[in-house]
Order: sequence, then C-alpha cells, then structure tokens
Amino acid sequence: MSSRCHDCVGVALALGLAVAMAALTASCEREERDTKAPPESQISVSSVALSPLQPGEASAPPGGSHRSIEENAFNLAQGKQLYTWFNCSGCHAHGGGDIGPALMDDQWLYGSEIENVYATIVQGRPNGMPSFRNRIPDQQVWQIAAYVRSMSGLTPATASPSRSDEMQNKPAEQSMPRQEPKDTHP
Amino acid sequence: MNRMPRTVPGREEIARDGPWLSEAETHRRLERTWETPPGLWGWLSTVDHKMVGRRYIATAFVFFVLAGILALVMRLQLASPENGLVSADRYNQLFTMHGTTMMFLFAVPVMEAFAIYLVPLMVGTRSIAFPRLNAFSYWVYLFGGIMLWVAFALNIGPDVGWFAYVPLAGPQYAPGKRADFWAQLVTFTEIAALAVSVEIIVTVLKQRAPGMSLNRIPIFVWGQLVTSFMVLFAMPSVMLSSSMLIMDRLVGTHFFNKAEGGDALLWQHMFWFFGHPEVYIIFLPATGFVSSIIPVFARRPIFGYTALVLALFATAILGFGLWVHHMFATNLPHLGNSFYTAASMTIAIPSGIQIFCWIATLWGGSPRFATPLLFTIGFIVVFVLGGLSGIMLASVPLDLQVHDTYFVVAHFHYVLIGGAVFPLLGAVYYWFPKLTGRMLNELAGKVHFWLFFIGFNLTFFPMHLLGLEGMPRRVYTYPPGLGWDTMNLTATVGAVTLFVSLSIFAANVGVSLFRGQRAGSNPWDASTLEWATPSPPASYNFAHIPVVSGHDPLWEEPDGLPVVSGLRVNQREVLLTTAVDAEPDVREPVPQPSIWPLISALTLTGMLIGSIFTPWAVLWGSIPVAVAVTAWFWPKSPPETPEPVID
Amino acid sequence: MRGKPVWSIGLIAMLMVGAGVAKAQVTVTAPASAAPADDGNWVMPAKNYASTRYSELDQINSQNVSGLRVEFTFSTGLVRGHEAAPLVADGTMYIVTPFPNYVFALDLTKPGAPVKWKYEPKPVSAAQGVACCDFVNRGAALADGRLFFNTLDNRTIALDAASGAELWKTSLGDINKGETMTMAPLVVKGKVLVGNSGGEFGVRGWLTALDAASGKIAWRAWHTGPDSDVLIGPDYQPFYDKEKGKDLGVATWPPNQWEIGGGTAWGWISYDPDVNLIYYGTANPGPWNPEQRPGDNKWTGGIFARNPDTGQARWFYQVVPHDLYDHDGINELILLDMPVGAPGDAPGNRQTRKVLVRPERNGYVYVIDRTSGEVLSADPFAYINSTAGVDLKTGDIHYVDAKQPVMGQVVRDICPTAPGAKDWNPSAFSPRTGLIYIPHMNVCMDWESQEANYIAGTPYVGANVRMFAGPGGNRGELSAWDPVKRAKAWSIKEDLPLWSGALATAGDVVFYGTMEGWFKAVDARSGAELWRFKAGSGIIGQPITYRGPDGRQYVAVLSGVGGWAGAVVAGDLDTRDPTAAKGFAGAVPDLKERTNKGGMLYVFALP
Amino acid sequence: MRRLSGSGVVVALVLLGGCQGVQSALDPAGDQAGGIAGLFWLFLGVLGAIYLLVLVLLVGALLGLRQRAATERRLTGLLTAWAGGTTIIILGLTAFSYGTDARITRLGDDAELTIEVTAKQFWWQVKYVEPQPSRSFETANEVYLPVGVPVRFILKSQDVIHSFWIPNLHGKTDLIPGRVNETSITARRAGVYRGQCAEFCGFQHAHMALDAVAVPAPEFEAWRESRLKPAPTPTPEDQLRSEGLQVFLTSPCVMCHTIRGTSASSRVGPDLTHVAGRRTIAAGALPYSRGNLGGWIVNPQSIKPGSQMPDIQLEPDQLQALLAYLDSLT
Repeated sequence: MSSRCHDCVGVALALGLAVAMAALTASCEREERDTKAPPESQISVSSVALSPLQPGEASAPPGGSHRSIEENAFNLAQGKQLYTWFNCSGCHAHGGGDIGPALMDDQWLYGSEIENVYATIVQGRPNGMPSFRNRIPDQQVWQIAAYVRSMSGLTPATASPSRSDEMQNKPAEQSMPRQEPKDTHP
Repeated sequence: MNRMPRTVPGREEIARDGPWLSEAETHRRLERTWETPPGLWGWLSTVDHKMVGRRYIATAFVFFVLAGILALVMRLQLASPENGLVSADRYNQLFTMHGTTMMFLFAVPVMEAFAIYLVPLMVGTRSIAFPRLNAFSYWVYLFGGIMLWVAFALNIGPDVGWFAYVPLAGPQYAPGKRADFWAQLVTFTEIAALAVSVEIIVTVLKQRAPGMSLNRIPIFVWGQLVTSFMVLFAMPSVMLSSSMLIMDRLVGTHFFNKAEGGDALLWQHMFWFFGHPEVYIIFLPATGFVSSIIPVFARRPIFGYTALVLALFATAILGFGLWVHHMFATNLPHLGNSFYTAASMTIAIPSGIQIFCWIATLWGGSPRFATPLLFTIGFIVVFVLGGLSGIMLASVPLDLQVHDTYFVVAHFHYVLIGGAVFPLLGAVYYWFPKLTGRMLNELAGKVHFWLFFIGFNLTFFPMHLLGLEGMPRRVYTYPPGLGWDTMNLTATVGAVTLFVSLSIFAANVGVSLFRGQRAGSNPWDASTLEWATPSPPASYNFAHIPVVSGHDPLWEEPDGLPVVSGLRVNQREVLLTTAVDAEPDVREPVPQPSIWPLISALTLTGMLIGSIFTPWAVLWGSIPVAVAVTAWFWPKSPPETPEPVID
Repeated sequence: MRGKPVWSIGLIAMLMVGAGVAKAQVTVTAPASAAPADDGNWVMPAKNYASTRYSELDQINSQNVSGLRVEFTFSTGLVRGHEAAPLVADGTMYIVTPFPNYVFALDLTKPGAPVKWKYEPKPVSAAQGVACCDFVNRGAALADGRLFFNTLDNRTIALDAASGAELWKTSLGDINKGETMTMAPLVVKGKVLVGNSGGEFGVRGWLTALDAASGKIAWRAWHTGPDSDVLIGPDYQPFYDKEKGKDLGVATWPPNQWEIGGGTAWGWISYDPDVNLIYYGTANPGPWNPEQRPGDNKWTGGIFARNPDTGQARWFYQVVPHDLYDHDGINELILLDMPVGAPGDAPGNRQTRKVLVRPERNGYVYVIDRTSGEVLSADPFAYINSTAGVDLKTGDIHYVDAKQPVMGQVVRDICPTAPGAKDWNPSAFSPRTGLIYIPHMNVCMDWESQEANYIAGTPYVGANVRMFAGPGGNRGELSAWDPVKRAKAWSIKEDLPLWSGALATAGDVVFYGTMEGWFKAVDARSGAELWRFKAGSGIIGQPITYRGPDGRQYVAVLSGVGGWAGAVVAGDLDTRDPTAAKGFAGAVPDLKERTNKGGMLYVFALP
Repeated sequence: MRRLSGSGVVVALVLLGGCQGVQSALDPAGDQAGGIAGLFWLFLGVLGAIYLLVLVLLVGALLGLRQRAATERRLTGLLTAWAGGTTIIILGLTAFSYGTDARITRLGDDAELTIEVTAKQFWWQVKYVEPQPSRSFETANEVYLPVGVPVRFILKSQDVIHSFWIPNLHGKTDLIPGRVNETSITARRAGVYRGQCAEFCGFQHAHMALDAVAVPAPEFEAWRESRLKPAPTPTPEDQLRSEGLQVFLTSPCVMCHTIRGTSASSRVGPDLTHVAGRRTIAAGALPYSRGNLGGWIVNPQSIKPGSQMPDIQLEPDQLQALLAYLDSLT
C-alpha cells in the first residue's frame, strides 16, 4: 500500500460520514412521536382546489403545507390503526375498495393532495362517503389522510407503515411503488 | 532492509532466535519484524492483539460511561413520583439504550477485550490466532456502536427494550426505523463476538507455550475458553431472531405474525436461548479475573484448581438449559416450567463451589488488601446476595410475583455489577501496570472502591423491596402514595454516589497514565506468564517462547523461565503446540498488518445500515463486501523457505 | 392466487344410472294453489307464489332453441349490478334498474318495444354509501294493475301499471343507520311484503306488510328483540325445542346487542294459500365476528313461517345458530308436494308431504315440512368442510371445530365461502323432470375474525376474508338436483361463479347466465348445452319467458355485471388487495379482463 | 467490613416493616398470594442464613483466623461437604417450590365465576362471562371479586404483550396476542387492591393499572345486577342530561365508546355504561370525579401522552352537559 492511498481513504471516509450525517438528520422528523400535535389551521385546507382548471391564468397550486405530517412514521402508523378502528376498511377494504372506491390505485376522484383527502373525510362526498366533521379530531383526520396517501406509495418509503399483524392482504405500504395520481374518472 | 543475518552452518539463509543472537540483537530484529507501521495508516491496519485489545477495552469503557449517564438520567426521572424530567418516549429510549449498550456494547466486548489482550500473553505466544479477524472484529464492533449512538442522537434510538419483544417491536407497533437499528446492532456485535471467540479458542488450544498441558492452563484462560464456546452456541440464536425481526418489518414475512401462523413466543424462546448464556458469557470471564487476583494477593496458589475448572464447564452447560425462567409468566405448561426451575436451581451449585474455593484460597493465604483484592471481596459480598435472590427467581410461584418488577432489576444488577463490574474494576487495577507500564494510585483506588460499594448497595438494595411492593420495570413514572417514593429517592442518591465513584476512577486512570508510579514487569509478584514480559510488553511479547512446568510458572521458576528457541526473527511466526500436552508441533506464519479488515468492516457496515432502509442493499451491498474480503484473503507471497521441524 | 387451472367450459353429464328420470311414476309437483296455470305473463320475479320459476310455454323447446335470436334490446344507461327480473303483463314489460332505481315500461305491442313511460324515484344518493354489496335491486311485483318496488333509500313505491303514476310512497328505514332496501316485494292478499337489508351495518332486520291500496303499514315483524316485536304469540308452534323459549331474541344475545344484531330480510318470500302461510328467511347476525356475539343470536339465519294477515309467526327453524360464516338464510323457498323417505326406500312406501326446498348458502339442500317446520333432509350439493351434517332429530348443525373462526388468527380453507355455496340467485324447478336447477358457486375462503366497532352508518363487519376457487378449480356450477333421490342428476362446471337466476320451461329447456356474459340454454333432462349468446356484460339478472302480444314465446334477461360477485368490475376495484369486495376480489381477480360493466335488456325469440 | 454487612441486614429488616400496601406482594389478601408469600419467607430465611454463613467465612478468611488448619486435605473435605450441603438445600427449596406451585394451580380447578380480560394499549377490557350470553356484561379497568369464591380469568391481548398482575392476590400472567392464557384468583380479605401491567407495552405502560375490589358475595351479586342494566335514557324534561347524551352521540366519543342503551357501541375505547360507578378513570391514572373526567376528556394527551384518547375540542356548555350525562351513569 503506497502512501498515496493513505489520504484518499481518509477523504473517502470523511465524505461518506458527511453524506450519512446529512441523510440522518432528515430522519429526525420521521421518528418524532408528537402525540400532542398543534391544531391545524382551517384556512390552508380550503386553499387547495379540487379542479385543476382556473379561469384566467392558472396559478401554481400552494405547496403542501402539511407534507411534514405524511413524512412522520408515527403519524402514518396511527393513521393505519385509525383506518381500521373507524371502519374505513369496511368500505375501502385494505385499499382495494368495496362499497367505496379503491384507495391504493392512481385514480383520485376528489384530488390527491393531503388537503383534498382531509376535505373528503371532513366534508364527506355525495355518493356515500360519510362526513366525519366533529366526529374525528383534526390531528387524527390528518393522520388518516396521510395514511390514505401512503397506500398508493405517495409517502416516503422509510416513513410508510409496514405490514400489520393481521391477514396478509396487499403488499405493505412501504413496499408499494409510487403511482403518480391521475384525476381522470369515468 | 535486514542486515545479512548470521547463518547457521549447513542451513540456507534462515535467521532464527537462539543463544547465538544477543538479547539486544534478538530484540532489535524481532521488533522490526513485529512492529506496527507508524502513523494513522499503521493505527488503522494494525494486527497486534495488544493494540486492538487496548482499543477494545477503551471503547467498551466509553460505552460503559455513556450508558451509565443514561442510567443516571433514568434515576433522576424516577427520583420522585409523576416527575416530568423526561417524556415517556424519551424514557423508553433511555432504558432501551441503557440495556442494549450495557449488554451488547460493554459487558461482552470488555470481557472479550481483556481476553484478546491477556490470553496470548498468559499462554506464552507472540500473537493471537487470526490477528486480521481480530482487527475486523474490533472495527465491526466500533461501527455497530457508533451506528446505534448516532441513531440515538438523531431520535431513532430504539424504544422497545433491550429484549425487543414482538409484537411491540414488530412491524405494526414500532413505526419508523427505531427497532430496525436495534436489530441491526445485534448483528454487528454478534459478528464481532463470534470472531473473537473463534480466535480465543484457537489461540488457547493451539498456541500454548510448550509444557502448558491442559491441567496447567491458568483459570483465567479456562474461563475465556469456556466463554468462547458459549458465545459460539448462544450468539447465532439472537442473530437469527433479529434478522427474522428485520425481515418481518421490512419485507413482510410472518415469523411473528400470530394471524398468519407466526408466534410471539418464538421470539422470546430464541432471544432468551441467547439471553441467559449471554449473562454467563459476561460472568465467567469475571470469575477468571477473580481466580487470577485472589492467589496473587493471598500469596498462595489457587485452591481447588480442578473444582474451579469443572465448575466453569458445569455453569456453561447448565447455562444453556434454563432460559425459560425468563418466560414463567407466559403461562407455559407447569411440567415444562418445573424442568427449568430445577435447572435454574442447579446452576447455583457450581457457583457455590467457586465461591468456596476462593474463600478457601484466601483462608489459606495471608491477604494483602490492595485495591484489586478489595474489589474481589466486594464481588463476593455482592454477587452471592445476587445469586441467592436468583434462586428465588428460579421458583415459578415466586417468579410470578417478582418477574418484571424492580426485584429483578435489583437481582441482575447484583449479579452483573456484582458479578462482572466489581471483578472488572479489580482486573483494571491489577492489569493496568501491564497494559501501560504505570501503577494506578492505591489511595484513589480504595476511595473509589468504598464509594462504589456503598453507592451500589444504596442504589440497588431498596429495589428488592420496591419490586415486592409492586413497582413494575420500565415505567417512566409512578403514582405517589404507594410507598415507593422514599426508596426511589434512596436509589437515586445511590446512583449519584456511583457516578461520583466512577469519576474518581476515571480521574485515577487519566492521571496515572502519565504520572502514575512506574511499574516493573511484575509489580504484584504474580505467577502467570504475562508478568514475564516487560510492561507494556514488546510488540513480539516474548523474546523466546517460555516452557511451562506448572500452574504458577513465575513462582515455580523464580530465577528465570526455561525457553525454547528456533522461531524466525525476520519472519512473523508463532509456535503451534498440540492441544492436550502442548508439545511443540509446527511453526505457523502470522499475517502482516493489513488495511483490508477495516475496509471489509466498512463495507459490511454499509450493507447492514443500507439493509435497514431497503432490502436491495443486501444484494448490492454484498458486492463491495465480497471485493474487500477477497482482497483480504488474497494469498500473499509465501515465506521464502518453509521450515517444518524445529531442531 | 391459489392455483386455478383454466377450466374448459364443458358438459359433465352425470347420467343417473337406473330408473330413467322421465318414467318416474313418482310425481313431484308444486301445489296448484301456489302455482296456477301459466297465462303467458310474468308478474312476479319468482313466477308464482311457489317460486318455481317454471313456465308452461313450450313453443321454444330443446329441438328448436338453437335457433333463438335477439328480438330487441334496451339499454338502461347504468353501470351497476342488474339483478332484477323483468315483468310482463298484458303487452307491457316492466324493468327496475339498480340505483337510482328507474322503472321503465316497454310497449311490447309495438316493434322494438319503445318506452311507454319511465318513473324516476330519485332516491338519496348517499344511500349508495351504505349498500353493502353493490346498489342492486332484485325486481318489482305486479298485482291488480299496480307495480310495487323498493328504492335503495328504504322507500316502497306503488305505481299505476298503465300510466306509471305514483299511487303511494312509504318510507320505511333510515340510511344513517346503514339501512337499505334491495329486495323484490311480494304481494299476498292485498298486502305488499317487503324487508330491509344492512346486516353488514348492524341494522336490526324486519319484514313489513303494507296495505297494497294505501301503503300504510299493516304489521311489522322484527327479527331480534322481545317476542312482542318478533310477533311471536300463542300460535307459534316451532317443531324443534331449540326454537322454543321466552324472548329468545334477547336472551341469546349479549345485553343490548340484539339492537344492532342484523337478521335483515332481503331475499325471497314464498306463500302457500292452502295453509295461508308465507315463508321467508332472515339474514346473517351482526357482526360477522362470532366471538363478539356469543349465543344462538335468535332469530337470525333461519326460516320463518307467518300468517300474512297478522304477521304472527307459526314456526321458525334456525338453519345456522350462532352463524360463523355470514350465511344469510334468505335464499328462495320452492314449495313442492313430494314423496319423502330415505334415499334407499322403494317408491311405494313414501308418503307425499307438503315441503319447501331450499338450496341453502351453507351448501345443503334443505327439505322442510312447510306445515310444521320439521327438517326432512339436508344433503350437500357442493363441497363442504366447515360443517359435518345436520341432525334431523334436533335440527342442530354440527360446526367443525378446526374451521371455527378465531379472533386475530387466519383460519384457512373454509368451504363453502361467506357468500355460500349459492347466494341469493334463485334456482328453478321443472315438474316435468322433477329436478331443481341450482346455479351456484364452488369457492372457499380464509377468514380472520377481528373486533368490530359499531359506529352507526359505517360497516360493522369485524372479519378479514380472502376467497379462492374451491376444489376442482371451477368457481361455478349449474347442478340439477333430484329432491326425491336427494342427489344430483347432472351438473355443468363453470369457470366463473354463477350469480344469475335460472329459468325452466315446459320445452324442457333451462336458461341461465354466466358472469362473463354467456346466456345459455341447456337440455333440462340431460344438461347438454343447446344454445349460447354472448351478452355485452356479465349476467347476474333473472331470466324470464312470456307469450308476446303476437302469441310468440319470448325469453328476456337483464345483463349488467355487479352485485357482491361483480363488485370488482362494477366498482372498478383494485385486485392487488385480495380482501377487496369483502374477499371476492381474491376469487375473481380475472373478472375485470373478461367482462365490462353496463346494463342491457336482451329479449330473444324464435325467428 | 463486618460492621457494614451487618448494618445492611438491619436496614433490610426496617424496610421490610413497611410492607402493607394496596399493590404489595408482601401483604397477601388471596389464597394464591398467601401461598407465594409463605414460600418467599421460607426462601428468605434459608438463603439469608446461607448468606450470613458465606459472609462469616469470608471475614474469617480475611482476618487470617486459624490459618494453620487450612491444609489442602481438610479444605478439600470441606469443599465436598459444602457442595453436598448446597445440593441438599437446593433440592429442598425446589421441592417446596413445586409443592406451592402445584397447590396454587389446583386452587383454580373449581372456579364458579369466569372473567375474560382483554388487554389493549394502555387499558383493560373486562368481561364477566356467563353461560347465558344476555347475563354477561363488560366493564373496564376494574375487577370486582366475591370474597372466598375461586374466580377463573381468561387472558387475551389484541395488540402487544401485557401482563395481568394484582400483587396482593396472585402472581402475574402475560396476555399474549395469538394465545389464550388462564389464571385463577381466590380473594380472602375484602378490600381495594391495585393491579398494574407488568410487561413493557409502549408509551403509557406506566399508567395501565386496574382496581381489584374484593367484596362479600351478596354485595358482589348486587354490584353485578346493577352492572347488567343498560344506561338510563334521560327523561325529556331532564334538559341538561338529554343534551349531554346528544353531545356524546354527535362528537368523537361515539367513534370509540360504548354506552349500552344508546346507539353508541364502538369498542376502541372502554365501555362507559357505568363509568361514574368506577373508582378511577384512564386505567388508574386519575381517581374518578366529575372534574377529573372533564380534565381527562379535554386534555388526555397531557395526562397520558401517547394514549389512544385524542384531545377533544368541546364548547364549555357542551362539556358541562356531557359531564352531567356521564356523571349520571353510575
């Protein structure tokens, strides 16, 4: 081993450590167990439109201000638990759908942003989706909305839930390939 | 390059040690053959068991201090009822990290570290077997420890207990990557432990000094040999179960999924099948320390050598037969439980015999109350109490009341701190001169001992009563008015005392390293071979391989050890002897320092950490590991002239 | 997916050895009062009170059926499951569609049968959210110039058959509690009998009689709760002791759980004028998870006989006490007068009994004395491994312990599956052959019970189900069952489950549809396939036949895949999740490639 | 050295004095706990004596008493005697342990009452099981036991492993998902005891307690009959409580709780049909009082952070109406 190699190993080590540290700090938020989430403001929900068409010049949709919710593993796990407890699985099964539409495919009837899903849960939809306003506290609605997005792989795989201790159904959300949402529906 | 070696008439150019080379000349040549290259490169690629051993001990003690601080924070949180110092989530991380670090990153590694350093010296050989594997083991251990503590710093520290029972640690109830880091750490530390145990077994069985037949092996070395065999059989169980846990969590297998035919108790069986032998893996080396210290400070050979060795075997074998006493509360059939009650009770007999032999040795000698002996006496006082409370735990009805309560916390601290840390501290005071060439300060040692002894009992004795009065383990707080408040406060005061005593110890070590009294090669007038080398020993340990004719070579040959000569001086090689009678057999070349163990450890770390986040990392990560290991085992140029027989 | 070899659609004729079926001197007939002579019309889905679905028209017979061709079609413009039976009376055909439950009247006297009138009930669209198994409707009923049908949001409506004007409309249930109505009413002695559905939502079941003239509620019988609610009074004489006791509708439930106990009535009703009793079944108890409702859970999963005038119960037989597998007891009850005896008995020493025959969801063909409620025989017509037979003396069914659902653990390979060996789709009986033609399934399932949380308006199921093809790999089968010999005469294995009704005619032809869209005619005696037609979408409707104004015989059927079996296509579900559609996605993941959705009426005739 | 170890024993005895307690294994109030406590004192005595013997030997060795007598041969003899002695003591203790174990197990054979306890993350679902289903009912976080009557417990878990432990009555038994475990308790002395989960089960493992109330048989029957009755529907003129019921049925409460006699029947959270009749709420975290109940409803995450009960936003008057209604459910 000639001496030239000595410093290249040192550099490689330092570089690797720097990259690792950067990646790891991002995981701080993923693992936070914040059981007492601050109440989300209502305004931001209505700021997200349901239809991409806008008269005049189309303005860019506002950034998902609630993205941090769906990047937190605890929120997604709680969302999956509540999805079963509050009987969402009764109408949507484990994402394949039943009375309600499938949630794990790329078809989104009422918008795929987390704010859209939040609005669908709170307001309900005319063709049979009940309105859970005043029935599910805000923080839990955000958690369920985040979980619904993870069913089609729209949340980071490291935060998405893995399988439950129940009957094997679809592959776990963390191994679902990301399916770009499409807003076309017959 | 070497100066022309003096040739032996009738032989080609082979330079070997022997009477024809002066001591200084032999030292100079051997030093140049065995020394580690200077600088960072040398530091990173050393295969000298003494450098790796010192590093291992230092790293283990760093983790010991870190875990100790966590314990102190836990005690401060529990000092008063409904305390708000730390949140529930943080506390769960604290006790998991405390348990995991103490068991996986301190206790087993530090015992193995002492083995790495001392066993080659005590059996009279120049190097540990598979020295590059030894370096690899250290790096894997270090990177595992760093991974866990970096994860803890980044709030991904495991929070499911050091035992990580499923389904709490399973895919559904432990979101995120916390439990995965715990499971992967287990893989790191078990690889390191398995590697060291293989080295120790081969070193003890094949590289003993001529004449050191089985009945002359020092009891410390017996302890390490038996422990290494226990490691071989125990560690794979936890490695397998932690890998099964990661596969359940990441790939969606159903090993522990009760719905699809898995079973939560499968985890407990596989974990405790490792778990209980683990605590004996920690305890048996400590008995080795005690069996080394007591004869030296009682100034007489150990009493009941054979009884002690047989007790080691009995403990090791019985140790594998009683893991279900951790699971008496899971309602397994009573007949099965009664077998484990019997086994758990029986293992007290070999321990009883060991205690008797040590006290008998003291009885027969005239004890000299230096710090190592103080710690050994502390060990007997504390460990025996812990062992007796262990017999209570062996009984199913009693265990149902005290299992998972603070009574058990008290029990295992009495047998682990009492059984391992007391002898370990004694061993540090005893072997510090050999490792560093300087003595630790005796007065500071005695203050350290008394503070440690009082602090320990103040902390853990009340916990017996806390457990009987109903306080369960791993609670981040407790309600007032149940009669637990004063005892918890006492425990916290004791913990602070322990912390003070350990600070004194750290100061003592720090100061003595530079200004400690110089120690000769045998400051305690001990009898085992490591005291026949200078302090600290030269890179090649022994100028000439000694010949042994009894238990206590230095006491039986006060005027210098007979030696055997003929090993090369310009080639790294050791003398292999037969397993039973240690008859000289063949000379084995020893590998040169190499960077590849480090690189292999780095690539393995990359693969293991990567496989927490994606199963593909196992596939792609294994390529750099294969490359590094291939380079590691790439055959070097063979020694010039193979020399089968010693003349 | 379990290994499922592609099953060639073929005819496996299991010809009965021994006595030729035709010459059996033993006759099995439907009671004349309940099955009057055929006047060429089709005024109720079951054809007659005896539910024989048999027509005496024989212009189309086994020789000339191969020449059958489409006369006219009519698109309903809806994409959900079309389970209804078209009705024909005096030159007009009436069809009821799935949600939003349009009613069309087609004028058969004019070529191409244009629309005479269309009635739109405009039910609340939110009702679709509480319809467990697709927003279906199983048809209407015609009586005295009036057409009666139910809407999904629990309203029974009477229309004037001629003009389509609304006569009266009665609201009977609350969708906020998960209640819907999908059944075809039955009109008996001036009373319209209707029942609710919603067992999967914890709806407390009832059967209500409305006065045909005014729409007022004449009586209502609940299926859980105290005897006063269940209209159990002095003339209630069940045959078996297990049905006797005070307020069993409360005692066999954990406290207050009977209020959300299910036992709805969404299936078929038969009526025997001679003994003046109506017969119908009650659906599954709620929730599916049996451990959450210990006890027999009376009066769910059984057969009631009631007096249509007062609603008072005469007898009751619980087919599945403490139902384990969601086996609703709502299938059709064919009223027959037939000789009953052990299979080996010589024909001589059997006496003719008034019976009702039902191919039950748990895989047995029950033959029960319809005057007393005594079970005369219960023989499997499909593969069963979850029960071990019915004890005829006590009426008890023996559940196999190994297949009992356990909370939190998957119990594997339970046959028949939750929708049963045969679900609601009705079979037909031909007095000429004496055989009952049963379109049914051959599907098994894995079942994991979970704790169910009752939140009004949301599903209250408490089980994960995964279905797959049964032994043999074929998921459907048309079986010709001889009730006297208590054995299959012949059977046709079908690849997909059969979810359509069957029709038998005097021309010795049996019609049925497959979920892929094939409308088939087979020989009533041998089961040989005579004719087939590929409809636009899967057929889950009930075929009928009638004599048109021009005197020719026509056969009509509604296609439009859906229902529980077709929800995968109708709801555009994702079959990567085998538990979708309560497990049916696991059984028919290939359905989406083999048929599309879309409702269409097809009417066939000979050229 | 000797002074110190002596004083250690003294301290121990003093500490043992204070062993009355509602959650103490040393204050048995049931046959099982009594048997175990007896075995404990026996073990403590024997093992304590051995410990003192070892200390005496150690001190003797250190002070160099009778050094001359320590010839190898006598020491070897002593060693064999010591090993034999230890073995005999071990066998004795094992025998006693088996005896107690067998006796305790037989105690549960003739149980007349069956209670099914299902552990959930961080509370206990308790169901009194009767042969006739309509006479079995559910409650939460409390176990009423008739004194002198052996009671069989069926132990299940729906999420992670917990451990059912009432120290004054019996040792602990784990509740493991996928298994059905059993234990039995025969309360001997009336009184209120506290049990707690003893297997780490997540955030709020520390606040997962339950009340065990042993009462004489007649009082137990009265309690059971009262628990069988559904919740009384508030009369129309009782305006406040009717509004309270309406608030309950139109707020998050209905998603998780059951009140028999109303349409709320979800089993995510405890059954509240007789919540006002319980000694504590939130699995022992708070004694029951109208104020505590109000504080718990509005802000559970600060009392038990990580519990599954979310913070509920209610208008003050709604909260008062709800509390009025819940307070009436004794």
